[in-house]
Amino acid sequence: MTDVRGRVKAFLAERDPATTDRLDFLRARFDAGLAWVHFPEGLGGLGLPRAQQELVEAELAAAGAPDNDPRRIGIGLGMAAPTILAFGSDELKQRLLRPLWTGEEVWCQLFSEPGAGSDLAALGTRARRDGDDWLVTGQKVWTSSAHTARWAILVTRTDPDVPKHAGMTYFVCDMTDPGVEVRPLRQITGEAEFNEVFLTDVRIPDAHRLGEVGDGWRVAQTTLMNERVAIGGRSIPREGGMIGVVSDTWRANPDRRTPEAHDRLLKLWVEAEALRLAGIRLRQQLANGAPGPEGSAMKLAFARLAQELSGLELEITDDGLRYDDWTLRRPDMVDFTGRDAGYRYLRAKGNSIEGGTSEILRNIIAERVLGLPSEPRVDKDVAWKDLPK
Amino acid sequence: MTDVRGRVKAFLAERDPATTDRLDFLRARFDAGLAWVHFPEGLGGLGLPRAQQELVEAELAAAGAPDNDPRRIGIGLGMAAPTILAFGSDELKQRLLRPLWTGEEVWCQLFSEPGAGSDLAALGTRARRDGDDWLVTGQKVWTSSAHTARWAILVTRTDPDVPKHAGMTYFVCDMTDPGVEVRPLRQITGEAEFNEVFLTDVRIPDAHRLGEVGDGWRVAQTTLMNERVAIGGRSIPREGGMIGVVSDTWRANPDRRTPEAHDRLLKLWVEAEALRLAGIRLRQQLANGAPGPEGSAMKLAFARLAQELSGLELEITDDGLRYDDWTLRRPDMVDFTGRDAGYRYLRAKGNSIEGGTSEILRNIIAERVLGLPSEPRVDKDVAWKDLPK
Amino acid sequence: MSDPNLLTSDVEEALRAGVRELLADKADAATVLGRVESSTPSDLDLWRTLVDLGATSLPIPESLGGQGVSWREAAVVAEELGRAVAPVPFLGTMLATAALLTLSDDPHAQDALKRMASGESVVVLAIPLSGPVDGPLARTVRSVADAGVADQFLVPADGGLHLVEAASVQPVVSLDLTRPVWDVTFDDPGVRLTGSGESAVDSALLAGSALLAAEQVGIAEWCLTTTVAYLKQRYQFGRPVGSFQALKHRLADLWQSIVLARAAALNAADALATSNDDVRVAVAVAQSLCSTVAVRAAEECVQLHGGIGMTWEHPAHLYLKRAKADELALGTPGRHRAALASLVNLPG
Amino acid sequence: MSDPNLLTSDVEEALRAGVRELLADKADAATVLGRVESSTPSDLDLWRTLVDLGATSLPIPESLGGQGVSWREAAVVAEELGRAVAPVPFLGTMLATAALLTLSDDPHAQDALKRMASGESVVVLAIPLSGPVDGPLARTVRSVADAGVADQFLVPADGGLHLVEAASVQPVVSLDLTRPVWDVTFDDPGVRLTGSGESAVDSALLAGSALLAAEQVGIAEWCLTTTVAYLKQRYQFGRPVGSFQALKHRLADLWQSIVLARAAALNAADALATSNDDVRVAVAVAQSLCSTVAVRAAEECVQLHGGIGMTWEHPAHLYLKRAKADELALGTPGRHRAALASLVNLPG
Repeated sequence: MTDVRGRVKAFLAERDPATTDRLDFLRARFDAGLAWVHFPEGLGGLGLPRAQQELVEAELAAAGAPDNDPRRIGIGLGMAAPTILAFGSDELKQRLLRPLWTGEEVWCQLFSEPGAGSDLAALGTRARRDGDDWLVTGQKVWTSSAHTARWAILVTRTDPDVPKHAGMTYFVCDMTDPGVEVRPLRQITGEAEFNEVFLTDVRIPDAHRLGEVGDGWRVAQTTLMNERVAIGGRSIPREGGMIGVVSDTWRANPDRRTPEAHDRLLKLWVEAEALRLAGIRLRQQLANGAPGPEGSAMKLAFARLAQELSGLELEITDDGLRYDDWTLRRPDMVDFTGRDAGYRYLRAKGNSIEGGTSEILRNIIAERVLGLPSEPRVDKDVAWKDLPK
Repeated sequence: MTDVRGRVKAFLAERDPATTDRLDFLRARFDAGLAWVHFPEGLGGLGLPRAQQELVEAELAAAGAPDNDPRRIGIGLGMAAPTILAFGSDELKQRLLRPLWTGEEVWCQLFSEPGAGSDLAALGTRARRDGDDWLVTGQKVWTSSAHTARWAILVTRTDPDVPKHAGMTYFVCDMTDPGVEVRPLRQITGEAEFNEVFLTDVRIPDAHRLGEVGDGWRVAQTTLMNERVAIGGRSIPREGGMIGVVSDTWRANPDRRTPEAHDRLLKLWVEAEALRLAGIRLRQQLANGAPGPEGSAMKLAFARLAQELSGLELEITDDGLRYDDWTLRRPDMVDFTGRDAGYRYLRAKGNSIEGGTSEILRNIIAERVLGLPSEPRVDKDVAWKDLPK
Repeated sequence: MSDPNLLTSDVEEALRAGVRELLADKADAATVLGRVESSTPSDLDLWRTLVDLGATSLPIPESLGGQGVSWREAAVVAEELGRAVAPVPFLGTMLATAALLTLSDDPHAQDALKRMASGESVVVLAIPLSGPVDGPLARTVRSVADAGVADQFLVPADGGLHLVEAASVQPVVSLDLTRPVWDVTFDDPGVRLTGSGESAVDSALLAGSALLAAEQVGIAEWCLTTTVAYLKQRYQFGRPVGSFQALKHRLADLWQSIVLARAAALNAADALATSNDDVRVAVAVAQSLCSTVAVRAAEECVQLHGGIGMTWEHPAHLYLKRAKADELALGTPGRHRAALASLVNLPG
Repeated sequence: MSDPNLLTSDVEEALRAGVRELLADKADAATVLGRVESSTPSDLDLWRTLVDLGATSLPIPESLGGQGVSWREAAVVAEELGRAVAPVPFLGTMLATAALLTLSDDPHAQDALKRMASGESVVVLAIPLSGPVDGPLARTVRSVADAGVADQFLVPADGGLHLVEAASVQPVVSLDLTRPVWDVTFDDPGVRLTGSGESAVDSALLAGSALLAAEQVGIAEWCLTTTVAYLKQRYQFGRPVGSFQALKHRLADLWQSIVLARAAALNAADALATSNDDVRVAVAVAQSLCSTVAVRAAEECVQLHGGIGMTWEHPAHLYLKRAKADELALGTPGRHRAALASLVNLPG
């Protein structure tokens, strides 16, 4: 077995993180196969088990090495990269993975459409063959990072005459194409984390297709299976996250306390603690190699808790009628603790919608975890173009 | 217009309630058309608007007249009588309605089956033609009063080869037939309000059929439309019903109080009061001739409140671990205030099941009140015998 | 105790129809959203039309230029304004109206009511919309509803009510875009009105809470109706989303809650109109229930609209913000229940 | 503070499998229903088998004849007994065990533990299962769990714990058929054990609450599993009832609650086993959550079984009664949350 720790030490011996340029360091790390060790050699990895990555991260962090700011490039790392690895040509992998991992090229995801939210397979963005290229026209929505992205993963409809799951095709899309227009999508918080993306005869070379023509649904499943609640390596401390903020608000505002709010806070405190413990348990299962399906319970509970806690916070804060700022901001990511109670209340409403609504999640739990039968389906055998929309 | 009040006065002038035998009085009242004035003359009525009945009741009550104990014979009055009136032959009406109304003959309802609860139209009790009679075999369940009933209204399956709604036929069944066996059905409270009824080659003359052969579903709808939450003539006082019992328990047990239980009680008090007000409003709408669909909201809310209140009561009562009596009793009706907290807790569980589950009620509200579309149906065009069971 | 009248009369329904028609014309969602993003969030043109319709002076006696009807009618208007989240100073002026009506022996109070009825003045009660009002009031009163368009304020101080012009009215970045609040500073004691300030404020809070309950019913109904309409026309998985049973059941439950909330709100308005002994109980019941139902309706509206409900361009957020702010306004549900506890002998 | 161990070990799973197999054999639903209707509601044959398996003496040191493992293992047994609502005196004896372990310098306490481990005696802590235990105890202790099969009682009195035989043990008509309670009267002071009775009872309540949480997880899981199985095979409207989305969503939510409850219960048992400082918080969290989840699971089980769930012959009611009684036992969820408030500095 490759001695990963030894490799890291050797790598560090040649490059002092304190004196090496950040980007040079990251590129060299990729080239040394220490980006994601479970990727193949030559593509940032060493073909090792995924679990070994933790050792690499720990060693590098201990040495004060820069990281690639993984939260900022989460879509590239978590969704695009595994899909490119699984379905891309060698040329695409060589071209795309390195700048993806170093963060030099940001990625976004062109999946959701105004008419295809929970039902992704209903999407209608058309791709038509044009010689060696495809011409793509349609509208995508809820695209984070579209305004900073160099590339997108894109699912399109190539055959409207077959049932919806069968007529989709998956591409890598160049966001600098002149047919791509990105508009900020303002949310109820006042800010615009997301975008609408309008595609008008965007030209995509066939070489940028991932998977076969008509096989886009299956390729998209690979992407989505990698979009799950990230389970970090470390435990959250007690009162970590929103429960801590709200508990502190409670402690700071004795005038706003009522017995009713008190018990509500305690109930939520109990649930937040239990959710934290469930997270610890899930991580211990993962470490043990036997992860359970509890991650979906955690997403469901997290959304509900965030909503109830922030709703309560407005009642117990000094003046819940105020808001901090309605300016149209364009944040890189959600800031649940840096802003005020009103922001948390409004933003938390999205927790049960984004990344799969709580309703879809309940369907999935009922069918996949509990084994309950599915509902009668009316859309399985109908050509996409004949579906009611 | 007939002067109803005058008729009642004339009737009372001839029969002093204080000195007349109760049954004689009731029979005479029926014969005088003062039983249900909206029924035809000769069948206990005068062919008058239904609203006039209230005048009759008020006059008779003021005179101290005996009533026919309407709660005890509710199934006969509320369900059997309107169906017999709408679908029975003249002979049947003449034979059945008078003793039904006076209470001399008790009625029960043979609808639900172990395999057909919410889905009444799935029922499988078979009726086969045998000359001028029918022979009926099957099992019914949740039959109140079956052990005291002289007659039953009965829905059967006469044609298993057509879709379920089309192959049903409705009868009046003589409960003294030797093929009828009644067994008490013990509930979680320990008592047996209801029965299972086993029918084995029960012989029913074709003359006891209500409606056409195969038209039983439509006839049953007439019955069920009359089975609605009874809206009494008088308002409930504040803290009437279970909320009063639980509030008194609270007042009596200061040691058991917690801030959490306090707010829960207050929430339920508020809802009980609002439910009472909604009842007043519904009665005022009825009196105004413009009833709304709020009755179904009230049944839903009543069930939930009864369950939550009784659940709370066990926590605040002196010793919620005790029960009053597990003896197999056979009560005539539910006694929500005469027994203890544990009984209320257990019995209230039935409130969201009996007379239409809360789940079915929500379907009905969503579709009929809110106009939301129905779910895809898989059982509409399939012969009953081919349905999965 | 005889039963309250929980039906709306033909006259009340005619009033409702008039206000609703006006709002459909002048305060549709796009107009309201445009308005609240402007520098003048309150719509004084719309207000003037409501004044002319008589909708703003219903409880003021005819002798003072008002309509001389009752709080029942005012509640009808509140409900319709809630249904449209119309940005007009109704709540603030009704609070002032209720306070002034208890002091109407005072000629300054009479004069103020006259000016309010005619639309000449907008007078607002200077209390914080949320939070305790029983403490001593500072020179600056924080978070006063409708203050931005007021000419005069009724200021509780030293046990009395003072009719005052403000030294400054500072806009506050408010959670509720359609009823923003302002911080108001006073440096002139103004005119002290004859009579008890405490009982005037008490009356104002009772009337305001009853109107708020009606408003909340309007909000909840808009949210339910809009959600139902959306789910009927939105298709996913080849079916209208409104045919999915889990959503149908949630909406049925919501409708059920609104049935109860409506009865409670009507009862509070009726109790106020008939000045019956039960008004405190009626108001506490209505406020605690309707607050909760309106928030739930607005939250379900956002959730069941999916992504579109999270956007700024869809009006759902205006209702969510109003519903949540209303829940905090004039006492949270928990505080109303705590008040109820002593009224109905359910000690903690 | 390092993370608790929230996984069950292979040894613990082997213990679970052994107990579960035994209960499947000796305590299926029909057997339990028959048993609780008899004059001897506790199943002493089953108890004896559990004793022989070592499942009743897990936290007792090997030197006293016990298994010398920890409360984690006892919690596994509690969960399985809950899953079967097995009518055995586990809770009462575990309360006594926990109390005696704090007094184990006393030779009488050691002797009692030995007799309990061997199965020679059933010793039960004489406290009311529900209601305050901090008041002065009368000569008669009401509603004592498992008292009907006890040979001896541990009675808190005068600041100490006394090992006593009862003068009379009166059956009580109990809500919970599978864990009925008795009223117990004492006239003999018995043997006073050396050490603090208060801290012994305190330890007993902590251990008992943690075991109750595990039991509640077992109850909740049985209710969920049984309901899911029923709804898969029950057809209405030509479809399995379990395919109706509204029910699926409710069951998904219930499963989610059980995931959280299980983590909390495991944490309480682990905290107890490792005697860590956090045990009071862990127990309060687990008890308040698991109580509520078990009741909800049992209530949903009855409701979603429709009529059949309301019958005496279906076992659902045994679980409903146990879940509700467990909610009252050793402190309601509200009382546990009130205790938590001071532990985590969230004053009311």
